[in-house]
Amino acid sequence: MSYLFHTDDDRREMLASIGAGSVQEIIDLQVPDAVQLKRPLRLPDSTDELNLTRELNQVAARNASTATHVCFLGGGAYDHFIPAAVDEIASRGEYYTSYTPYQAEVSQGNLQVMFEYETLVTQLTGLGVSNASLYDGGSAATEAVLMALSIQRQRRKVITSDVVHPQYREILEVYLHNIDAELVVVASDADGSSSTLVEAIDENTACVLIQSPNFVGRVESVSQIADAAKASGALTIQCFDPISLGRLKRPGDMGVDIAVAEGQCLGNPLAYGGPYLGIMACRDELVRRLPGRIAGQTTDRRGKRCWVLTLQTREQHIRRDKATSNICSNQTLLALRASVYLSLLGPHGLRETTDHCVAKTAYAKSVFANAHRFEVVHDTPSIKEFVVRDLGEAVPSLLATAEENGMLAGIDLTPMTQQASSGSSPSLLPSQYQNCFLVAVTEQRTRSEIDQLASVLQSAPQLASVMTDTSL
Amino acid sequence: MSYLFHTDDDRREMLASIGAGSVQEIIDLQVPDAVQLKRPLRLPDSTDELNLTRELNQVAARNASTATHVCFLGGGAYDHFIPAAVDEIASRGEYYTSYTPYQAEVSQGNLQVMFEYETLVTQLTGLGVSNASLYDGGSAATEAVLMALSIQRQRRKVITSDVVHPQYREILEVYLHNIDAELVVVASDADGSSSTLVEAIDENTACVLIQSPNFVGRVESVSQIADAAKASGALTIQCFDPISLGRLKRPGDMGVDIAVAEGQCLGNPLAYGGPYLGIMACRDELVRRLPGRIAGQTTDRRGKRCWVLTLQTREQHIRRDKATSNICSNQTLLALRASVYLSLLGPHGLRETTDHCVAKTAYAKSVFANAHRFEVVHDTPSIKEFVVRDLGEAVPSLLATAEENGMLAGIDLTPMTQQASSGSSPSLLPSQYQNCFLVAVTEQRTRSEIDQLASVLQSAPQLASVMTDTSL
Amino acid sequence: MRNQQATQLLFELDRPGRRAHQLDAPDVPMPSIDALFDVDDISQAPPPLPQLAEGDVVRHFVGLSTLNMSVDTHFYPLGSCTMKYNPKRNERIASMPGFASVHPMQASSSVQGLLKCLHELQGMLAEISGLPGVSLQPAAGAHGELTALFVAAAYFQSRGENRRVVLTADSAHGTNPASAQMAGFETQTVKSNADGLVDLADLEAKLGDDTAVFMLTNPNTLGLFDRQIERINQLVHDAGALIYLDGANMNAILGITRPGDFGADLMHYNPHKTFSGPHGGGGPGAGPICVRDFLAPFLPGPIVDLDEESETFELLTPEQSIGRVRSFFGNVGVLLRAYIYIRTYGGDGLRRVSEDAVLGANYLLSKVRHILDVPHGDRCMHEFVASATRLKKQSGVSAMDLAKRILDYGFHAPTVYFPLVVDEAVMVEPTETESKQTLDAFAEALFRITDEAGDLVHDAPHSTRISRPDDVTAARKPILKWSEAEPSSSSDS
Amino acid sequence: MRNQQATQLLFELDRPGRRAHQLDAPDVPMPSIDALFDVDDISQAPPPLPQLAEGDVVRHFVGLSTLNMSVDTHFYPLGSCTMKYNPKRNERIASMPGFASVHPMQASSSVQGLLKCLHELQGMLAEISGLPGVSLQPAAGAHGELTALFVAAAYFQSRGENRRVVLTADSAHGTNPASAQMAGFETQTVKSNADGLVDLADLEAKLGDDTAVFMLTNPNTLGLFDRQIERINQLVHDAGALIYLDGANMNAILGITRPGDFGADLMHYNPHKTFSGPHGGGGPGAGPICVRDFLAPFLPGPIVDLDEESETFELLTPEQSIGRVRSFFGNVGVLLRAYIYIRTYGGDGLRRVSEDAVLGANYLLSKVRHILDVPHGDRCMHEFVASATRLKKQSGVSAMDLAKRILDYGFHAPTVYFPLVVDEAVMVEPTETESKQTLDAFAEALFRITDEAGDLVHDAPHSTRISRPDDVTAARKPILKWSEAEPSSSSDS
Ligand SMILES: Cc1ncc(COP(=O)(O)O)c(C=O)c1O
Ligand SMILES: Cc1ncc(COP(=O)(O)O)c(C=O)c1O
Repeated sequence: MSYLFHTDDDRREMLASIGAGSVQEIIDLQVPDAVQLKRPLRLPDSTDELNLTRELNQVAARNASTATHVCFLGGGAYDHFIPAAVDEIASRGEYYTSYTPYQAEVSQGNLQVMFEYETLVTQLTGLGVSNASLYDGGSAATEAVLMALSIQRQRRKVITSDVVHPQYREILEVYLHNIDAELVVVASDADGSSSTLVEAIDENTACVLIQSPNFVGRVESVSQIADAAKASGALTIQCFDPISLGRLKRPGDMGVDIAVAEGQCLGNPLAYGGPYLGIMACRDELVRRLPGRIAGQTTDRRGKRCWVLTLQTREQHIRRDKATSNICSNQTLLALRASVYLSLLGPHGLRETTDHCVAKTAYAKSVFANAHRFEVVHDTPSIKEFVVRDLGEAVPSLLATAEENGMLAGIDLTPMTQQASSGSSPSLLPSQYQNCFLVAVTEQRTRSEIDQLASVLQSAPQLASVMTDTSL
Repeated sequence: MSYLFHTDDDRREMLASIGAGSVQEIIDLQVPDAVQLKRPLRLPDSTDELNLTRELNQVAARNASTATHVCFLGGGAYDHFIPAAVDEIASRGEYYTSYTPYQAEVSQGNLQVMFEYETLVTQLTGLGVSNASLYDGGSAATEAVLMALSIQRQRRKVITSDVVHPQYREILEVYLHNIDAELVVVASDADGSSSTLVEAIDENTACVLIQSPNFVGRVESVSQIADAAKASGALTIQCFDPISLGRLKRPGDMGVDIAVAEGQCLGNPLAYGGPYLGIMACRDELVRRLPGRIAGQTTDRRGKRCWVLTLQTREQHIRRDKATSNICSNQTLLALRASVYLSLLGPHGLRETTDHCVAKTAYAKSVFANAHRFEVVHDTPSIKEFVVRDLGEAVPSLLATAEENGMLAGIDLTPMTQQASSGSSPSLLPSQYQNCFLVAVTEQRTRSEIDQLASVLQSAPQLASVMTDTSL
Repeated sequence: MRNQQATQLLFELDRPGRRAHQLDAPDVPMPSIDALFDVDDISQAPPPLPQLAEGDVVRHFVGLSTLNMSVDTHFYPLGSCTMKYNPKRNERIASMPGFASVHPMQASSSVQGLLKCLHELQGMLAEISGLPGVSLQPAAGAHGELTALFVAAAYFQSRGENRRVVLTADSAHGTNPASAQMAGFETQTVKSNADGLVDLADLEAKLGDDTAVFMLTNPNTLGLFDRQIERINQLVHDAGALIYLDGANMNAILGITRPGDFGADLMHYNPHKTFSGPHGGGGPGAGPICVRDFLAPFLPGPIVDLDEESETFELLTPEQSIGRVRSFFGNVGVLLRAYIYIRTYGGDGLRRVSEDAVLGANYLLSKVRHILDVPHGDRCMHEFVASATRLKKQSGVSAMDLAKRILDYGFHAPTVYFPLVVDEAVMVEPTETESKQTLDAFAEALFRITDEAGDLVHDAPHSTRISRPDDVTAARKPILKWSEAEPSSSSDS
Repeated sequence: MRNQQATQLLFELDRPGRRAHQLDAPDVPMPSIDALFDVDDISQAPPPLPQLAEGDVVRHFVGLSTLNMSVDTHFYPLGSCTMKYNPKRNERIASMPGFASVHPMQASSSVQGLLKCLHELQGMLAEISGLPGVSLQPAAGAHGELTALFVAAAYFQSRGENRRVVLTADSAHGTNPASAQMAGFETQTVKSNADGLVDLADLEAKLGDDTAVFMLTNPNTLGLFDRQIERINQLVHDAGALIYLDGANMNAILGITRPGDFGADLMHYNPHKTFSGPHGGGGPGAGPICVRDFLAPFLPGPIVDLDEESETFELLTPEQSIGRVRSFFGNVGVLLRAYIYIRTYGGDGLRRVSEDAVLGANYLLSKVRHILDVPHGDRCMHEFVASATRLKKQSGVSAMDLAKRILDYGFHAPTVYFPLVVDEAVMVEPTETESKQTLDAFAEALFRITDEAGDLVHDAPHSTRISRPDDVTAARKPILKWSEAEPSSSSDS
């Protein structure tokens, strides 16, 4: 049956060796009768491979996807191209059906990949050390804050900005809620500067958590913030976009102490939000407080170079309640994919990818800027994401129209400006983003797709009547 | 560029080692200037992976396929289910990027697979020996005839029937055209018996080539034909359908000397006709005349069991113009897929698959039999294929209607009844199959698909007006 | 025959000027980067990633893969990890673009197929656990523990109860105390008794007004189902605390007994273990949690809800939700595999899975107890823990030595030195997807090893590319990334 | 660490009652098989295939795969086989359902996308060869040879010429004479001269009224482009015969020179070599042929034709077609990969491919000629043939020994003992997708081997699972299938 091995003969022989009459007998010895389930589980009947494949193929076909729709959605997950070699390598059973390399001798493949991944992340970030992965970008940001709090035991304030990814801030609130720490969400400056944020940093500030490019696609003045933080003894944590680093300065080169990122963009499928890849790197000196597994280099008994899990005294299986984090299973397979992806791109491929994003985003902005109905909210340059205001004040119907026309046009920001987060900040996003949507343009988008997007959106039903150019 | 490795530095260093100024200089030494191409090749510009994947994805989407249409097409290629494990195993680079196992020590994987494949084919056919694959079912049938002719040097006649796959007979004609042999195509008996065929066998007959189930889906009286052939010293060659052998008698158990088959049905994709898998097995005594590679068991210098290519003196690389065939590259990867497929099915899975085909085909026949417009031409039982006559005499429009409704309904037989083959027979199929189409029903089809097929076809435009049941 | 060159470090294969992935010129104008961005924000050179050809990359990573043992290649009886066969249909189906290429910010209306699966999965997990509230959000087992503890904290806060202590078992996985600490609780450890079960006296002593949660693993990490479960249940609930079930060992009890029926109030699943989502070399996993109805209002969002009227699936966040514990919905790819797995087996099939897992473990135990001491009896659920203590005394062969030597026989090692309550622990979990022949061969290998010369075993493994790496130096003088300065590999032979 | 158990023969893993692939009950009534079919036609038991679990099957075949060397894992300089990198995008694209799941009997109107690609490919192959008539039908190079010879025969028959002889070179691949024989011709061999090129005198002597075709490999199997090509061209055509070009070595001359321009009338390609369609462990390949315009009417059908007016692609069979040489269209999966490959490189890129192939071969030659004799000079095209004759005399190390020993260094062996015109031939084709570092390491290994002790080399390989199988017994007492009687494997250690 399905994947079981034992034939009736096997079962008989095995029970004989055990000296039991039945498996039930073994169970009865341990599981009190009163708590045994006396009925079959109420689940759908078993289904064979043919029927299940057929059925789920039909179910899958009911979802819009990048295979059926042109995707301009971003907000932390992006429709970047995944080279075929990434899929082929990651689908090798030796990778995806193995587990944490507890036995280094028969896990040198995974361990070397982890070590290479860590090195690639340090090359990418300009920081000294990386772990082997965390769950995703959002939880990585939170782990970075917890790490900063544990380094800065005397400081209890965490400062962040209202244009850091709203979901990341939601996570942070949950994690900080039960521990002794204060979360301060600073309103972003309209001009894109960071003066309000910088002013909020004080003696009690453990860390400043920023995102650059931030949630609304603007590049933050990271160096300035990091300098200010350092001046008052706080740590700087930056959420970065790996793809932006073909052009933008690396976190480590701007004074950032801990850099975190969502690594989905590095060769990992969108998969409705997961599994994704939490990237985390930090300055060398902070390594003993880094959460998560780390592979390191050593030599074997014959002096041969090899790799092992190391600095395990940080981890839960050794330190239990004194560990830097509770993480056990992580996202190794996605770190592998990211490593293959970065190896294929190299410095020049990464730069080309950034440049394509920049060029196509700039083009898309110009198209929106020229459309009567729309306003590009910020005039600062973008890597791949920007906010558009619908002067027609009908973002939902506009997105619905786009979807009918085979496009996923953007993320409606209005709900986030209204939704009260459970924590300190009154809403997840500043109210200026009402009637706005967030558009992401990756290297996969084409000119004609962008043109079509604008023209389809232009024609969608609207609530407010849009002023003409001349009336401005 | 694309898959090239050498950097400009590499090229310089390499040329220095060679002692040449340029690659052109090396070429000029050998290729006369007059025959050098002095212009660039007129080919489309190079295209990057992203653009090519995108473009060809769109091109692929312009084809109807089993992913978009319900497939009732057969005629030698069938829409059987392919378990996921087949794809996963066959996509391992160690299999698909290796070549013929010339170095046995580093090819034991492929060699053992070949040996296992050969064993599986003998288990399937009931014959003593199998080769490692031929190009496809059609060329395998022809190779079998050539083999029989070379065994029976004094006999020059090849007898076959007009319900053997028309394309197989076309191939045969081409191959026999230039050599000293006579092809006799016997008209099939209307009652499905084989008396005419049996009568045609004479002292000069080298072999009889039959197909069972034949092209029109009928099971032939193989034993009877084989007995008659044997009685007059001729060899019997049967084209069989591997999937039918969950129920039908094996060729070897019916006195067949050489069995050939199209192995596409065993876990290989339809792929518009190729690459497919030519299966060939024969009685032990005939092995020295078998075409194609053969893996055999032996021991290595330490006495360990292992596998090698053997009986190579049959082959072109040793015997050149005395070889049993010219085949070199064969269809190993498809033989691997067939081996995985048969291993997954086992005897019971194969029988279940046959039974599902039989049941669904019987159901489909009953549905067609009940539709006014149609007639099921033969009342003999089918494994998975049968012929339907359109009393409306409008097969092409009927198939077109079906296609518009997402179904590939069947193969129009009318053209084959008209098309003159280049050889001896007047047409590729008997004229009784005019206004008929061939329907295949695999285990993948569902009752509702079959019902829908019949109802869509029933409603298609027709030429002749169809009599009602009562008027019959 | 190994290709040593291709598996040098990526950075050693680097050759400036080599390219793999390249993009043609864009079909829009290329703006000047320098003009567009603030000069302070941009860097002159891209990051110093290695420069490789596509053939380099493929040969490198394919080559490295063959240095791993894995379920697809080896028996992998790693206790507590449930290394069962990973069905290929799961991979194929979860990779369909309609599942794998869906953006997390799409409108619910555009992902009804996917939400249907996830909604059904919620129901299945509730049925299997006997606990009706389900959140699919957590990214792994440990994350599930943490999330459930956040839920427990919110629950007690909503009742104005100040319960600050979480009790964990001494045989518990390290994630239990670590999660409790991260969730802001104090932790205390409850001892195991001589039978390897919860020491009831110790539990009773430690339970109090301030106890929020008792984290129980049942079957526990010794592979034993705690017969005292009803009493534990009573004690904990009488103290006003909740029982958390670490569901890592659910493979033993599917359809046999349900956490909700034996007293658990909250639990997590490890679908990458129980439901065959592969382990990915360390992850991804998932850690969906199930809770009693009164805890459900505190679950993180989003949760999939079926609007019966419109027959559409919507995402909801419960009223009193703690919030969210990660970005987006959850590890959907892993959850889908769990869904496919459950659909494949159905209810009866899942019970059969557990029965065969129990059968396999007891069969192997019946062989191994003639070779090694098995301190906690001759019956177990899905796994058992042997001890190499006697062997170590007699012949100096430790649990570690055993683990290393078994690799030479072509088996992955069991988990060793866990749980901490067994000295020289050797924790064996065969799973239901291994044949009797394999179990026999494994027992035979263990037996042979106990007969082998000490040196042979101490120096093992002998058949692997490397043997006994120096962990101490690795930790004392950590080398955590490649750098040009590091001495390059001494080449293999 | 190798798992020996899983790679026993499938038949040894057989356990009656085990199941992998299973079908649920059909959704239509199940007729009685006995009632439906004639009792003489059906068998009581299904074929005695092995009974296995899915986990058995996967572990078995995954395990076996790791016993192969392959391009994805190793440098594979197998001369005459062009073992270049197999692009992963080719695999991905060719597997799209719109290509891989198309039935061969579908109406042309329903496969316009596919036919467009195949039509373009016909044009590309014509342009690269300089020969306008193209048939994509043949299944491999040898099949292409045979098909082209059928075409030549039909052409001469149409002219009433009775030409019954095909000339092949002594350095030619075995498929050339074998194909000629199968096509009904008599074969005669033309000698090579001291330079490894066609012996013009011998060619001239053998050309006559009855010569139909001279089969030429150019560059030839020694890796040399025949400088005398213009003269050959003249001689053969003056005799009224045709020149067939064995295109196995096209990787040397893409965009550099075209067969049609240097005199060939017919040729085949090996897309699995030149255009990176992978080799599949022995196949599938494809063997499209190109011919001059006057031969095109005889090509087998179907051929893809573009109806300019309706802009639709149709399948045509030429008026005087020989017929067909296989079922259906051809090895479409392989052809598509060739198409993708050509699209990836474009025209300039293909020329670059050949230049780098020539560069790599000459570079390796410049190193190897200090180690082994290379009888035919210090320049070559895409491959070269060294000889171990001197080495064998000096130290008893034969070409075979070299080939076996190089495996221990992690390289696949070159082709040995082919072409027949070189004694102790070692035929090396590095291809353009190998790095200078790899070529250096290979030369270094060869050099080391020539310095090694004779025994070490004679007994090589030492690092493989088996070494030096007994071919003689294999052929004398053939065991061509497993049977219960055969002694089972002596287990590996
Ligand atoms: C008993 C037990 N609890 C919890 C966990 C943690 O689960 P995860 O690794 O999915 O975070 C594990 C995993 O190894 C475990 O074995
Ligand atoms: C020179 C030469 N000609 C012809 C062939 C035959 O090609 P195929 O194996 O594709 O039939 C080969 C293949 O090895 C070859 O090397």
